[in-house]
Amino acid sequence: MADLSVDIGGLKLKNPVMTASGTCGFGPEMEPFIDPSDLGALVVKGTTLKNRDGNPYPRMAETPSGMLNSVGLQNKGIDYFKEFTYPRIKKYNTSVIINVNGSTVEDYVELTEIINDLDGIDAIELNISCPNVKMGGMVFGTHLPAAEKVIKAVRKVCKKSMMVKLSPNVTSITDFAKLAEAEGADSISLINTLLGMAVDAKTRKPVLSTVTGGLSGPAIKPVALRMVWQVAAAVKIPVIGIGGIMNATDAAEFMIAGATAVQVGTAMFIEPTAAVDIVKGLDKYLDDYGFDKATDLISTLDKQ
Amino acid sequence: MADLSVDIGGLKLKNPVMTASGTCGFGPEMEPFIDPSDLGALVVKGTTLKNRDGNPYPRMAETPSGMLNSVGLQNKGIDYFKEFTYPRIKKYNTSVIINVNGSTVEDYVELTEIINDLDGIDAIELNISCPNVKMGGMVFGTHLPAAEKVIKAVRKVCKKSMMVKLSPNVTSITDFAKLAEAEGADSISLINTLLGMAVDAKTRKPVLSTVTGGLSGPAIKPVALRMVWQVAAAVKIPVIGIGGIMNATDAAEFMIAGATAVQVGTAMFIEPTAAVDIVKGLDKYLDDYGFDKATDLISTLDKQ
Amino acid sequence: MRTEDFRLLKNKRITRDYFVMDIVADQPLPDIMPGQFVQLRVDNNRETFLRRPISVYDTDYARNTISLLIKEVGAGTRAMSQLSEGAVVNLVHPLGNSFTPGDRNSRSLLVGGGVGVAPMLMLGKYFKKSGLDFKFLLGYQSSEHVIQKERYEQYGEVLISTDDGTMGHKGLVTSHPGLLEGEYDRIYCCGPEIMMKKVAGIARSAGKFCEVSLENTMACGYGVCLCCVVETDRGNICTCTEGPVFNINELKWQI
Amino acid sequence: MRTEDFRLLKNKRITRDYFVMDIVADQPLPDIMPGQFVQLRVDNNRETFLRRPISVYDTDYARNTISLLIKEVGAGTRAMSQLSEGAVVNLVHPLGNSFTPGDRNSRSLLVGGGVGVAPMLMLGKYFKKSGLDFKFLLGYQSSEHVIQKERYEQYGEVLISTDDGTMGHKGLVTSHPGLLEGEYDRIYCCGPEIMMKKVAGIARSAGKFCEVSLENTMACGYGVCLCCVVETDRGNICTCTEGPVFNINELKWQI
Ligand SMILES: Cc1cc2nc3c(=O)[nH]c(=O)nc-3n(C[C@H](O)[C@H](O)[C@H](O)COP(=O)(O)OP(=O)(O)OC[C@H]3O[C@@H](n4cnc5c(N)ncnc54)[C@H](O)[C@@H]3O)c2cc1C
Ligand SMILES: Cc1cc2nc3c(=O)[nH]c(=O)nc-3n(C[C@H](O)[C@H](O)[C@H](O)COP(=O)(O)OP(=O)(O)OC[C@H]3O[C@@H](n4cnc5c(N)ncnc54)[C@H](O)[C@@H]3O)c2cc1C
Ligand SMILES: Cc1cc2nc3c(=O)[nH]c(=O)nc-3n(C[C@H](O)[C@H](O)[C@H](O)COP(=O)(O)O)c2cc1C
Ligand SMILES: Cc1cc2nc3c(=O)[nH]c(=O)nc-3n(C[C@H](O)[C@H](O)[C@H](O)COP(=O)(O)O)c2cc1C
Ligand code: FES
Ligand code: FES
Repeated sequence: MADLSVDIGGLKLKNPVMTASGTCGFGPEMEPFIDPSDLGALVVKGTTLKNRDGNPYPRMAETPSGMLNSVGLQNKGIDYFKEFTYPRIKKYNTSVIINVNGSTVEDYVELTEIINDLDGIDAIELNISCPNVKMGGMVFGTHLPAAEKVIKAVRKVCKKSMMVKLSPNVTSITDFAKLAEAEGADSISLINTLLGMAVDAKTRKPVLSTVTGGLSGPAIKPVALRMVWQVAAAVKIPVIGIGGIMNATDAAEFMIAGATAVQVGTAMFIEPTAAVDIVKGLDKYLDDYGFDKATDLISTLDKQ
Repeated sequence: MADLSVDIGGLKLKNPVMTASGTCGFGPEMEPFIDPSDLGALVVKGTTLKNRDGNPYPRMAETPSGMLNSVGLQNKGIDYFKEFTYPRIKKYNTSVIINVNGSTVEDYVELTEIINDLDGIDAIELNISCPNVKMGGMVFGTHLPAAEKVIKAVRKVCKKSMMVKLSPNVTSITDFAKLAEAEGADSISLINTLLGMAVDAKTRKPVLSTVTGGLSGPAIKPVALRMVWQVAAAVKIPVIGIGGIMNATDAAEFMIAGATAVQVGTAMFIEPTAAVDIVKGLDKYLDDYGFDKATDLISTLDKQ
Repeated sequence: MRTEDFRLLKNKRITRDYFVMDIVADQPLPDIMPGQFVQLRVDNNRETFLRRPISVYDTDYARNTISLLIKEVGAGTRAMSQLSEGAVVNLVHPLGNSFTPGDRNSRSLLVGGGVGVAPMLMLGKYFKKSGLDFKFLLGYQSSEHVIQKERYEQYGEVLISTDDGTMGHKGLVTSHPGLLEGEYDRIYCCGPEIMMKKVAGIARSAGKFCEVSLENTMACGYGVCLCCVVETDRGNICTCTEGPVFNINELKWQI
Repeated sequence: MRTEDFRLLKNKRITRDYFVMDIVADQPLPDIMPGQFVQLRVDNNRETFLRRPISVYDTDYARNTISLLIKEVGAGTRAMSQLSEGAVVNLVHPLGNSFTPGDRNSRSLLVGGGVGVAPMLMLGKYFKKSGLDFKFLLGYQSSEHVIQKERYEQYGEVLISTDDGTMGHKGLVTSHPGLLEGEYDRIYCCGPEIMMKKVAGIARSAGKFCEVSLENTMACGYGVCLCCVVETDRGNICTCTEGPVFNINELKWQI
């Protein structure tokens, strides 16, 4: 039994494994399979000020070792969350992180202010990287000045730990990471999905109602790992690795490359117990390779 | 039997299927399996002015539905090519395209001038997107001013059809496509590999001697398809689709999204006959769906 | 709901495109209701990344077995058909809601087309056990495509339509007199969307109760991804948790 | 060189980690030389994208069969071990160069360690047919890991070393007296790199001819990707076409 706890910018997690936003609902959906309290943290589905119905069906396309989604931040809005979801999930014995989304800087700020008052919510994940909404989302995450504006504004009001979630659809991810650090982010999570597309050759139609969508799953792991490695070398704040993590070995790879913690997304669709299996597997990995603490594994990549 | 011929910016191909640079050697290596003359065009291995020994072994990592390579443009240089390879491959009854690489603008220009004199070479593919060389390569393909310089300089001297090969590791691929068009490219090919990385959790070492490498194969197809669709909508010159094409259905998807022709890369490692199988399969696809000509399939994506 | 390894007992091709897999668990089955489905992980194939949703065709609680009726349509279902006896078949199950039975006086028509006949077997079995009055109405291309007719006949009368008239009524299932003129007050339907819409239209004009089972593409199957939604009065809702069975009045179908 | 579907005749586990696959072609085999390998496509597995290079262990031209000796080390080889009789096994083959035999007077030592014993069987068979003098020297962890000893004994004398001394010489193959003091003038070696380097060092000090067979990771296996290179006097060259067999004098090994 290694010491699995990690600190992600002032927020101490009992272990480095969280579920990724949009892939675990709000938590209760997973209860038939896992106890969310066993997670390092629970990152809930992308939340907005108001109810959003998301994009029309079809919103999913299977791809080689991955999938495209264009859910488009379907959620019932923060008021519904406060009233019905929050009471249920604040009882989990783990950190709860809300994935914060908006179409405008004001949206993000207003939502953050509402979340400030919710005890038991430990952090926000500022999502400037959703590829599936027409307004906001990735527009913020792929333009430095826009990113600066939203991060600065949210930081000003945010009383929780602030994790900024980056888009991989950029030439230089380190520029965005450094910006987030300079603007006071407590941690950085990456990657969100790669923008992709699927065509049905039989009908000659796009598979997704939105034509393009976000690519996730093992297919993107090599890109995610590279970006995490680059970002970890470029900033001092903790980095949370996301992208195609299916098992404990994958999680270890991200930590070796520089991640302090990881998020498990698409894997949850295939194995509903994946995130908790990874907690156990990581513990075993640390034991097998003689590490007493998970933190000792971070950034151990041996380049020669 | 549909009419398979396509025109890629003044260069008429008997069919829309080429082999991708770096995945078919120089042609003769494929002869045990296919007749290179059956291809729409043969794009030979990345060529430089002088001999390059490439990066140290290991240069390859298998990834989910894909692979990373960091070959680093190993080739014997243009003089060797002229003396030994060229005489052998100019006899193929298909178009031969040389993938042109350099560390400086001058390198690219000098190499292009040498190629100008080679009859039977129909086009150059200006590679500004190799992720595996320290100098040149992707540096040109991810910075607009650098890209402008090299494309402009090469266009000035190039007497062949000029295809510009774009890097996907950018925020806005259409900016590079529009630039290439404005600078006089005859066609645009995309995508080169996505920059990725692999870690061996057992040894905690990078799998590749160069740490990062280029991701290819079906894993990247959704990203490639999206970029081809975006670029085809942004420029008027022909677009050549590349990325994870394994079979005729994949090739058709790229053409539906806007590609005039395609290149088959990593698939050749798994099925040495892949490119020629795709020519046959595409013919069948066109027959099955009632197209008389391959060109009728281009940009037929039905968005409603 | 749980994740569970089953072992393949028997994999039997029954028509050109269809096969039935009998799989057995080590422990007692959970309660499985008609209309529910499983998410099957396909391990023996390069191309299949996500699990595949498959309706429960039959259960045998005494032997801890589940039967699945599967149509080979792509790489995943082809790989399933190639599994041999003893292979491990991993399921997430049971998933989804189920059909709503009527009261003792109700008379039901269970309409299935293509692979949509699968959930109807379980439903008929359940209706018979509950003493409810019903008939099956099953549509196929032609007689050689008819699926395990005897198996349905154990539970109730089976009306058949074939496109070419080689068995039963000639024509689409939606033109069968049993549907158009039959005496019933509830319809349960599963099949191609176009067929279900037609049946829904018939039910609506006749003012009859009608439930349909949707086959939206799914990623997770248990409500966490929001990929499988259908538009309803209540907005986009998940077919995997709030369906796959819906009353046609909830759906925003143009019928 | 060609792409060809074989059918699996027999898949036999011979030690805890090793199994032998016998596969049969519909048409006559091409000439296959000792040291050559095949690229095997793994279809029954989610994780394996590239083909897997496997040495030819044995051939039977009369029955068009190839035998492969495989060690289960990861997902691909595990999937191969699970294939059952009749399964299609697609190969690209035969690939690579082969060992260089000596003249009539030469005496050779064929040194194999771990899965590196595979190509040595073919080589011994070939030497015996050619009337050349040779011995096998095969190294294993312990007696229960020894691979088909009788099969080697058909062709020549077999020296064994085991790490724990449960069969033959106790210790690493590189400490076997047959290697250190034996009378021979040519060594052929395949095994873990660390062992091959040690053997190469012994050969070099003694001024003996030595060929080793490398197991560099490969993508294509037929010379188009340039991923499998080894550093030589002539620069980086492909182990799949100019190897896998190299004379140690060509390699830039620190020995
Ligand atoms: C709740 C539910 C219950 C189901 N029950 C059964 C069952 O009992 N038996 C059975 O055989 N099948 C059933 N299906 C359908 C089954 O899930 C698909 O046929 C299967 O996933 C196809 O996988 P594949 O890899 O063979 O084909 P793929 O290669 O994934 O697809 C082959 C072709 O079928 C199309 N396709 C695949 N899935 C769907 C879908 N859900 N809707 C429309 N088109 C699709 C694809 O677009 C493609 O053209 C059910 C689906 C759902 C959602
Ligand atoms: C020319 C040649 C001939 C070969 N002949 C045989 C043979 O006859 N029988 C046999 O069992 N194997 C042979 N091998 C090795 C065999 O190709 C690998 O064991 C196999 O590819 C592993 O596949 P996998 O999916 O099971 O393991 P993976 O999951 O791919 O790998 C499992 C572990 O083995 C390591 N590994 C995999 N391949 C290699 C390699 N080439 N070198 C070093 N480490 C590696 C990986 O890094 C990983 O740690 C040969 C290899 C070559 C290049
Ligand atoms: C269906 C789906 C919905 C998602 N929704 C969100 C979201 O609401 N907010 C967000 O920040 N990321 C969202 N993501 C992105 C994931 O959190 C994660 O960054 C991405 O999927 C890569 O990780 P993975 O490969 O492990 O899935 C979503 C991903 C999927 C597949
Ligand atoms: C081993 C290897 C070597 C490559 N070498 C080159 C090269 O020399 N020049 C080039 O422009 N692209 C090179 N590429 C990129 C391919 O041409 C192609 O753009 C990329 O692999 C995506 O296509 P694919 O998924 O079909 O392989 C190489 C790719 C691989 C896998
Ligand atoms: S399939 Fe994931 S929510 Fe229904
Ligand atoms: S493996 Fe491709 S060149 Fe050797």
